[in-house]
Amino acid sequence: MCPICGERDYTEFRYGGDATKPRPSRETADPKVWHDYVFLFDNPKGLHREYWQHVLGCRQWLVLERNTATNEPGESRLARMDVVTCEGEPK
Amino acid sequence: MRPRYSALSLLRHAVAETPWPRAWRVPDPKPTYDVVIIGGGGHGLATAYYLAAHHGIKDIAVVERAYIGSGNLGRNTTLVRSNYVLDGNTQFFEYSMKLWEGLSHELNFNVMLSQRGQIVLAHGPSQMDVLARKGNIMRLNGIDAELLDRGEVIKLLPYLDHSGEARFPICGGLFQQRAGTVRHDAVAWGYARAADSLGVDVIENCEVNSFVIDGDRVRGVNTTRGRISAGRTAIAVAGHSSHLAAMAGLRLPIESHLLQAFVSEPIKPFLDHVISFGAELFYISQSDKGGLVFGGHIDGFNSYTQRGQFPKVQTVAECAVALIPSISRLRLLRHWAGIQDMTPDGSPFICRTPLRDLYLNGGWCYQGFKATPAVGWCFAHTIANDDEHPLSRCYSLDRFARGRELDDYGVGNWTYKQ
Amino acid sequence: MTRGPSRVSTGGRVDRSRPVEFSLDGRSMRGFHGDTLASASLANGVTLIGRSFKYHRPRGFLSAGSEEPNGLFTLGEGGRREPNIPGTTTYIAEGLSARCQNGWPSVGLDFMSVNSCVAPLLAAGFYYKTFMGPTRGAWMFYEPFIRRAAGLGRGSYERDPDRYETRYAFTDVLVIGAGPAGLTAALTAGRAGARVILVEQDLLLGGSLLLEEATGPAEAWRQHIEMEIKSLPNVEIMRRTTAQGLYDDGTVVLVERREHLRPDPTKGEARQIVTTLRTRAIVFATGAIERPLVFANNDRPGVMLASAVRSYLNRFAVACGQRMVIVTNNDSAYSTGFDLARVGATVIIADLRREIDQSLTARTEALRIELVLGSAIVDVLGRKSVKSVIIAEAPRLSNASEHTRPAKGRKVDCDLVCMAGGWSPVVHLTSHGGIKPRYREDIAAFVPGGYARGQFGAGALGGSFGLGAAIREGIEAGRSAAASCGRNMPPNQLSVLAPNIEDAVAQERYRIEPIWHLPHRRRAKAFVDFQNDVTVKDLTIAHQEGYTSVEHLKRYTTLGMGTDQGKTSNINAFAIMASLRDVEIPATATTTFRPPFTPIAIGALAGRTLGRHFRPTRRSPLHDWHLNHGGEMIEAGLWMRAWWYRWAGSDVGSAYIEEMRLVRNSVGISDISTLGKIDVQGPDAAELLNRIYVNGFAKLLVSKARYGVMLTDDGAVLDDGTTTRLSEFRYFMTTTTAQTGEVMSWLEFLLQTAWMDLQVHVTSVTDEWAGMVISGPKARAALELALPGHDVSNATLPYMGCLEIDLDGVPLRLIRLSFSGELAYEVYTPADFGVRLWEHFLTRAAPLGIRPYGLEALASLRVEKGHVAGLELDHRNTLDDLGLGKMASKEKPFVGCELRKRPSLQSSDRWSLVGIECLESEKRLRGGSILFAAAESIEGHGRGYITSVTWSNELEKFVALGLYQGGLIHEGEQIVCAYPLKGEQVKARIVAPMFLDPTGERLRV
Amino acid sequence: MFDRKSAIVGAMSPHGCNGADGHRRVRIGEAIGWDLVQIAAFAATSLELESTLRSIFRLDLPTNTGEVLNAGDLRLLKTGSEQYWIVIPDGDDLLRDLVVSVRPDVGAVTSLSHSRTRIVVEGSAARDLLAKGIALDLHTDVFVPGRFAQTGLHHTPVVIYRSGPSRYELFAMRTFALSVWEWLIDASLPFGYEIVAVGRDPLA
Ligand SMILES: Cc1cc2nc3c(=O)[nH]c(=O)nc-3n(C[C@H](O)[C@H](O)[C@H](O)COP(=O)(O)OP(=O)(O)OC[C@H]3O[C@@H](n4cnc5c(N)ncnc54)[C@H](O)[C@@H]3O)c2cc1C
Ligand SMILES: NC(=O)c1ccc[n+]([C@@H]2O[C@H](COP(=O)([O-])OP(=O)(O)OC[C@H]3O[C@@H](n4cnc5c(N)ncnc54)[C@H](O)[C@@H]3O)[C@@H](O)[C@H]2O)c1
Ligand SMILES: Cc1cc2nc3c(=O)[nH]c(=O)nc-3n(C[C@H](O)[C@H](O)[C@H](O)COP(=O)(O)O)c2cc1C
Ligand SMILES: [Zn+2]
Repeated sequence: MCPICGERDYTEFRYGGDATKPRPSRETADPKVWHDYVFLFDNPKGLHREYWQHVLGCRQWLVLERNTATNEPGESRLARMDVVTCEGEPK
Repeated sequence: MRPRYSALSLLRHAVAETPWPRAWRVPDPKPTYDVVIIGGGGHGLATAYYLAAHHGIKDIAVVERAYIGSGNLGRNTTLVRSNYVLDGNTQFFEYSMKLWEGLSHELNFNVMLSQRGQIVLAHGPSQMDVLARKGNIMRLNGIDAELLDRGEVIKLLPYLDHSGEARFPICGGLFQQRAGTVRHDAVAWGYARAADSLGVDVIENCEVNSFVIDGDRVRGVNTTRGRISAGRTAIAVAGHSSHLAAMAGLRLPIESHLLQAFVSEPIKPFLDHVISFGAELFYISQSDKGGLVFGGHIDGFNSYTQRGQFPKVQTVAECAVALIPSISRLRLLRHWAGIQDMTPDGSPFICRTPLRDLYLNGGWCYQGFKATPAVGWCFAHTIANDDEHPLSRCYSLDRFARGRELDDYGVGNWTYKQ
Repeated sequence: MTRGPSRVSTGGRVDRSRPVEFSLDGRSMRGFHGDTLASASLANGVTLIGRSFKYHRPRGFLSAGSEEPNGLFTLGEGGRREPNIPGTTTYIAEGLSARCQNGWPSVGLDFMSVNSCVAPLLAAGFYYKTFMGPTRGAWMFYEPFIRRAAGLGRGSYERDPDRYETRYAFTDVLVIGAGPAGLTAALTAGRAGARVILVEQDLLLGGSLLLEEATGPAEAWRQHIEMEIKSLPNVEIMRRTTAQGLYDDGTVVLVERREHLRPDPTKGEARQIVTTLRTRAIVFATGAIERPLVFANNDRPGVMLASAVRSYLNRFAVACGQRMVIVTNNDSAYSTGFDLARVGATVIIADLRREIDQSLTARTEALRIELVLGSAIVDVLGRKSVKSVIIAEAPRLSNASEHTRPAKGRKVDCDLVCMAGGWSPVVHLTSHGGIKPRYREDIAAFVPGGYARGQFGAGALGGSFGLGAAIREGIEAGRSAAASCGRNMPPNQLSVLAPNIEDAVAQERYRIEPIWHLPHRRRAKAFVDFQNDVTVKDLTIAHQEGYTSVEHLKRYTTLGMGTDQGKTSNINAFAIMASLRDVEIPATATTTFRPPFTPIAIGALAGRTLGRHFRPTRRSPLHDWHLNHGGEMIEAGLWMRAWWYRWAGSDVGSAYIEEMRLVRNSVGISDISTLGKIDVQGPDAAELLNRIYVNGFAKLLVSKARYGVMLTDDGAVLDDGTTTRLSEFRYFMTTTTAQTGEVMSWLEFLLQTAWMDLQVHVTSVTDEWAGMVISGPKARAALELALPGHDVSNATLPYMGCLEIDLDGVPLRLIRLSFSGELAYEVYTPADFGVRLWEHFLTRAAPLGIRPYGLEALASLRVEKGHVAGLELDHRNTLDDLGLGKMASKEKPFVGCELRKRPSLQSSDRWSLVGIECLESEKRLRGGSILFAAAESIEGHGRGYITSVTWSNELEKFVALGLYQGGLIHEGEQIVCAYPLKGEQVKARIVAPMFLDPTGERLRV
Repeated sequence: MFDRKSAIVGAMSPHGCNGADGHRRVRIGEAIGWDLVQIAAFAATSLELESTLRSIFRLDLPTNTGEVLNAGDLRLLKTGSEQYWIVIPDGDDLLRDLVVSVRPDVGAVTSLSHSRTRIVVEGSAARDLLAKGIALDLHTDVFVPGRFAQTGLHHTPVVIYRSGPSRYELFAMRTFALSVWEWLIDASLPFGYEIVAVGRDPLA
C-alpha cells in the first residue's frame, strides 16, 4: 500500500529496514550510538514500523506498520511526513 | 543402554518382531539442571550431545517449544559444504564437514551424508575470479576444490542450459566433491537419541517464556511447563534469537527473515549433484526420496510467519527453468518457509553474552545446517569453559563494534540482502 | 459373466459421438470425449495400472479425482515427457500416450516385487538404522541403490517445447469450487453486483452433483444454475482451474490446465496459465474427499472409494465391477450401491455400524442388495485384481489396534470393493494462511478452524454434507462475500436461486461411526498411505520408537509426503496414532497444509520468464552498432556491454591488448552509457554531495568535475564516481554501473527520511544520456576534428573541466576525465543521438586511426593506471584499504565517517591496495591468486589476493592490482602468487598501484 | 543536426501475426516525436512551484498522483506529490520556457525525452495482454481511461497511461525498451498482433 499510488503489488516495493531507530544526527561522534543505529534491531514478533521504498512506482520511501507475526499490513505513510522517526538535522 | 542400530539388529527385530525401544525418552522437566539449552533444533541437540559426550556434563535439558526439528532444521535444503573464503569461516566449516564425515558412526544413526559434490556456477570472468580465489583458499586449507571450465561443466552437467538461449551463459564453476547433502530430520533424531542415551533430557512441547535473571546473571528459564533453574543457560533457537534475547533485555544484530524451500514430486535419479546458480541465488539437489529440493533468496523483509510470498515462488521457478530447462515439466509438490536470523555480515554468533551464564548461538542466516556439528562442538566448549572455542572466536557479538565483520560474500551491511 | 470394469451402454456425461484414440503402455485404446485417462482405462478393462513405491505391489485406481494416490502415469515423449500424472484428472485427447510407472519390465510382471518378501526389513525408518558400515563412507555405496529404487516416474532432459503463461487478475469475490455451494455462492454474489471469479479444477461444473445420474433432476438443476451464472457479465467462470494456494494479502494463485485442448505453442497457445489473483473476498466451497478404510490388502486393484465408483458410473458410464462389496462406516456409500444395483451389479454392503436409518434398509431391500450390519472386510484376496473378500464381525469401538484378532469371517467372491470411510472436508486452502483446522467429533472430520476477514465457507467444506445445506450456505456465503465488498443485495432476490431440488436427490442424513482401522492378520499389510506404502505396521513402529507427534510420524514414515499430499491418508493415520497413544484426535491435530493444493509444473510458475527473457536485458543506445561492427558482447548485471571488437583480434585475450595499444598510442572510443547518472538539483545540492561523499564538494566550481567516494553507514565503500557541477544549483553525478540503483535509493532514503530540510531533488538520468569516452594522446585532436568551431583547448577544457556545447542543435556534455590514464574526454549526449554522435566521431577522426575499444580494454587500462573498480569495490573494503584514505575530509562529517574509525578497520594489518608486477616472464598472473610473502609456507589464507590483472604493453609484463596485508609498507618486496587450483606459483613484486605515468602528465596535456 | 534514433527502431518493421483464432487483436507501435520534461519542487517549495506552473499553463493542476491534465497537445501528469511530467511534441519551445520560468531554487527541471520509449498498445486484447505483466487492476471502473500509473513490467519500471477504453501507452525505460518490446510481442502471440509505426502526433 502506497499513500501516493494506492494499493500495489508487493513486488513493486523494496524493504528498507527498521524505521523505529532514529538516525543519529550527523554531528554525533559517539561510535556506540552509530553502532546501535546501524547494527542492532528490536526485531519484534508483532507490530513493527519499517521502511519500504516504492521503487517501481513513485520512488517514495514509506513507513509501514506491519505485524511480523501475521504479515498483516497496517497504515503506511510517506517517510518524510513521519517526523517521529527522525532526529532534526541541524544545518 | 540403547540397543545399537545395525543391519543385524534390524534383521533380528524383523524376525522376532520385538518392538524397538523409544529413540529418546519423554521426560518431565526436573526443577533444575546444570545446563539448560533452549531450542531442540540441530544446534541445541548437538550442543547437548557434545557437552555430555566430551565435557562430562550430563545434567542437561534441551527444551523445545514444539517437536524437535520443528524449526529450520526440519525445513532446510540440507546442503553441506565447506567452500568459504574468509579466515575463520574456512576452518570452522571444514571442521564441521569433518564431523559430518564421522557422524553416522559417532551417533550410531544413519544421517545419510551424501558427498555427491557441489558445483557453484560462474557466468562471467569476474565471477570466475571470485570462485578461483575461493577455490585457492580451500586448497590452501586442505579442502578439496576444483575449478571447472565451461567444457568441464557441460560434461558433468549436460542438462543445464548451455545453449545460446541462456540469458546468463555458464562459463565455469567451482566443484567441491566432498560437499553434498544430509538427511535433515535424521540429524535431530540422531543427536537426540545419542544425547538421551547419555542422560540428557530432551523435553518437547515446552516453550521458554522468560528468563530467571538475578542481577547480571541468568539462573534459569520460565517455561510453559514451569520454572527450570539452570547453572548455565544457552540459547539456540535459530530464527527466534532476537525474541529470546529480548526476554533477557538484549538487542542483537539480527533481523528475522523468511527463507522458502521447495520440493518437487519424487522422480527417478535426475540430478546427481548439488548445483548452485551463479546469476541469482538458487540451489538445487535431489533428495534420496526423489524430490528435487531447491531454494533461493530470502523473501526480503522480516517476518515470523513461516510462510512465503508467491512472487518469490515464481522467481525461484524462473531460476530453475533458466538453469535446467527440462525441469519445466516436473512439478512443484510443496513449498514452505523457515525463519532465519539474518545478520549484517551474514555470519553467526557463538559466544558469551553481556549476561553471565547466558550463552548465545544464533544469527545463522543460510548456513546453519551445514554448521550443525561444529556448532555443537564449539558451543559446548563455550558453555563448559565459559570461553569461546578457538574455531568460533570470530563469531562474537562485539565484532561489529570492533570492525571485524565476516562478510564472506561481500554483500555489505544489509541484513535483507545478505 | 465378465469380470472387472466395463463401459455401460447408456448414461454418463461423456460424448459418445466423439471417440478419442489414446495409448496406454503402447496399447492403442479408445475412449470418448469427456473421459479421463482413468475412466477410459477402466472402460477398456484395465485395472492394474501401477506398482507401489516401496513394495512394488500391484495397484489400481482408488479415486476419481485430484486426491488419487495410485493411478499415476508418465505422459508424452521427449521434451513433453511428464511423470506422475494422475489419470483421474487427465482428460484424454487424440494421440495421448500414457505409460504405467514403477514396474520393471512391466507393471504386470515386476521383478522389484521381491521387495515385498523382505518387507519386514523395509519398515519405517529402516535406513536410519543400517547402511552405516563397514567404513565411514558406506552410505555412498548404498545410496545409489536406494535412489534408484525411490522416486516414481522419470523426468526428461529435453527442453519442454510447450508454452506457459502467467498473468495478474483482480476481483471482488473469488469462489473456489463449483459444487452446489460454490455455484450458488457465485450466482448470489454475481447478482449482488460484485465482480466474481468462480474457479473449478474440473472440466465440468457441478462438483458432487456430477455423481448423480446424468438424466435426473439434479442434472437439470445444475444446468440451470450454470446457465444463470453464464448470463451474468460480471461473473467469470474458470474451469479446469485449481486454486492452488492462499497467500498474504488476499492473494490466491490459480492454475489453469489446457492440455486437453492440445495447445499449439507456435500459435502462442499456452498449456497452462498461472494467475496471481488479488481478491477482496473469498468463498471457499471446496467440498470434501471420501476416505478409505484401513484393512488387510486394502490396496489391491479393484479396491476403490465408493464415491469414485459412483462417479465412474454416472459421469463416465463405466461400471467398475459386476460383483461388488461395499464396506462403510457411514451413510454416503449407499447411493453407490443403489446406482450399481440399478445397472445390474450384484451388491453386498458390509456396514460397520449396527444400526442404520430405516430408509436405507428399505431401499437396499427394494434393490435386492445384501446388507450385513455390524460387519467389516478383514481381508482381500487376489493379487492383481480383487477375487474375493473376507467379511467378518466389525470391532465395537474405534480404538481397534493392530493386534485385535479378526473374527472368523465369510468369504465372498467379488471383483470390486468399495470403501466408504467418511468424508474429509478440503480444508487445505483455508489453512494456508495459518489457521489450523478444528476437529468435529460428530462428523469425525477436520473442518476449517475459522475464517479470516473477508473469507467465507460453504457446503461440505464446513461439514455440511447435504445438498440443501450446501445450497443454503452457498447463498449465504455469496451474499456475505458480496456485502463485504460493499455490494448488498436485498434478500428477497434470493428465492429464485434455489428451486427445491432437495427432494429430488436422495435424502442423506450423514451419520458416521468412526472406526479407523479394521482388525487383520499379523503379517498382512493394511495400507494407510497408498502412494508411500505406509502401513499400520509402520505407524506402530513409529509409535514404539517415539515418533508420535504427527509431524514426526510424517517425517519418519513419509506419510502424506507423496504427490497426493495425504489427501486420502492423513486423517486415518492421525486417528490411528491417536488411538495408539490413547489420546483424542484433536490432541494429535494435523500436519501443516502447504501450497500447492495439487502439484504445479515448474515451467508454469516461470511462465514466459525463461531463456533469453529470464531477466530483461539492458542495452546501451549503441548496442546495435556494436553488434553490427564486430563487437563481442558480455553480460554485466542486466546490461549487455561491448567486451572487445573483432578489428583488434580474434579472441578477448588478443583483442584487448591491441585495443589498449590503440588507446595508449593514438585514440580510441568506448561506450560508457551504462554508467549510472543522476541529476542532482536544488539550492542544497552542494550540501547533499558534501554529506554523502567522503571528500569535500562544497567548493567545487561550476564547470568542474570531481572524483568522489561514498560510504555506507558502516564505513565500507559503497561506490565511487565523478560529479560535475553544471551550474550553481545543478550537478551531474555518475556512479558505477553495478551500484546505480543502490546509490539512487540511498540518496532518496537520506533525503526522504533524514535530511528533509535539504532543498534537493535527485532523478536518475542513466537512460537519458548516451555516454562515450574518447581516450588517448590524440583525443583532443579527435575532438577538434569532430567539433569544428568549438574550442576544446587545454585552457577552455582543462583536466577535470566540463564544457556544455551545442553541436548543430544537439546538446553535448564534454567532461575531461580519465579512467585510462590518457588524455580523455567523456562525451554525453541525449540517448537518441548516441549512435549518430558515435559514428560522427569515428568518421571525423578516422584520419587519426580512431577505433572502438571494449570493456576488457577499458578495465585493463585502469588496472595499469591503478584505478579501483569491480572486485576492489567490494563491500568489505574501506577507504584506507583502497588507498583512498587521504580523500576523507577532516572538516566535515560524512556518511560512514564514524564507523569507519572502528578499531579493527584502522589496523595497519588490513589488506590494502597494492600493485603487483610479475617477475617471471614465462608465467602470468591470475585473478583470484592468493598472495604470500617470499619464502613463507604456502598454506592458510595468505596475506592477500589478486583482484584484477592485465598484460601491460608498456611494461611488457603482467601487472595486477590486489589487496595485501599491510599494503604498501611492503612496497618493493618479493611475493608469491599461489594458484593451487592450477598448481601454479608465480614470483611477483609489490609495487605502487600505478604502473605508468605516476605524476599524471598524460592526462593533463 | 542528427536524427533521433529510437531504442526499438531495429524491431519496428511493420508486420503482424495472427492469433490462435485467426485474428489480430492488438496493435502495437511506438510513438515518436515528443519531449518529456520532469518538474519537481523541493521540500519547501511545492506551493510556489504550483503557482509558477499555474501561471505558465493558466490551468488548474491535477490534485492527485495518477491524474492527467490534457491541454491542447500538452499533457501534464502528476507523478508525485510535488512532481509533474509534461509531455509535449518535440521541438516545442516550452521546455526552454520552463527552464527559464521555474527558478532553480523553486524546482528541478529535468529533460527525460530520451530516457523513455513510448509504446502504444491498443485493441480488444490490449488489457489481457498487459495483465500478463502489470500487477494493476486494469478494469475500466478501476483504472479509468485518462489516468496513468507508475508501475512495473517484466521487472522494469514503466508508466502506463490509459488513453482510451482499449488503448494504452507505456513509457518504458529506454535501455530496457527493447526487452519490454520483445516481451510485449511474445505475450501478444496468442491474441494476434499488428505492429504499426504510430509515428508522430501521438497525442491525437
Ligand atoms: C528454507 C531454508 C533452507 C536452508 N537451507 C540450508 C542449507 O541448505 N544448508 C545450511 O547449512 N543451512 C540451511 N538453512 C539454515 C539452517 O536450516 C539453520 O541455520 C539451522 O537449522 C539453524 O539451527 P537449528 O537447527 O538449531 O535451528 P532450528 O531447527 O530452527 O532450532 C531452533 C529451535 O528452537 C525452538 N524454539 C524457538 N523459540 C523457543 C522457545 N521460546 N522455547 C523453546 N524452544 C524454542 C524452535 O521451535 C526450534 O525447534 C536453511 C534454512 C531455511 C529456513
Ligand atoms: N453423502 C454424503 O455424505 C456427502 C458427503 C460429502 C458431500 N456430499 C455432497 O456434496 C455436496 C456438497 O457440495 P459442495 O459444493 O460443498 O462440494 P462439492 O464437493 O460438490 O464441490 C466442491 C468442488 O470444489 C472443487 N475444488 C476443490 N478444491 C478446489 C481447488 N483447490 N480449486 C478448484 N476447485 C476445487 C471440486 O473439484 C468440486 O467440484 C452436497 O451435494 C452433498 O450432498 C455428500
Ligand atoms: C529436504 C526436504 C525434503 C522434503 N521432501 C518432501 C517430500 O518429498 N514430500 C513432502 O510432502 N514434503 C517434503 N518436505 C517438506 C516437509 O513436508 C515440510 O513442508 C517441511 O519440513 C516444513 O514443515 P511444515 O510444512 O510442517 O512447516 C521436504 C522438506 C525438506 C527439508
Ligand atoms: Zn507509490
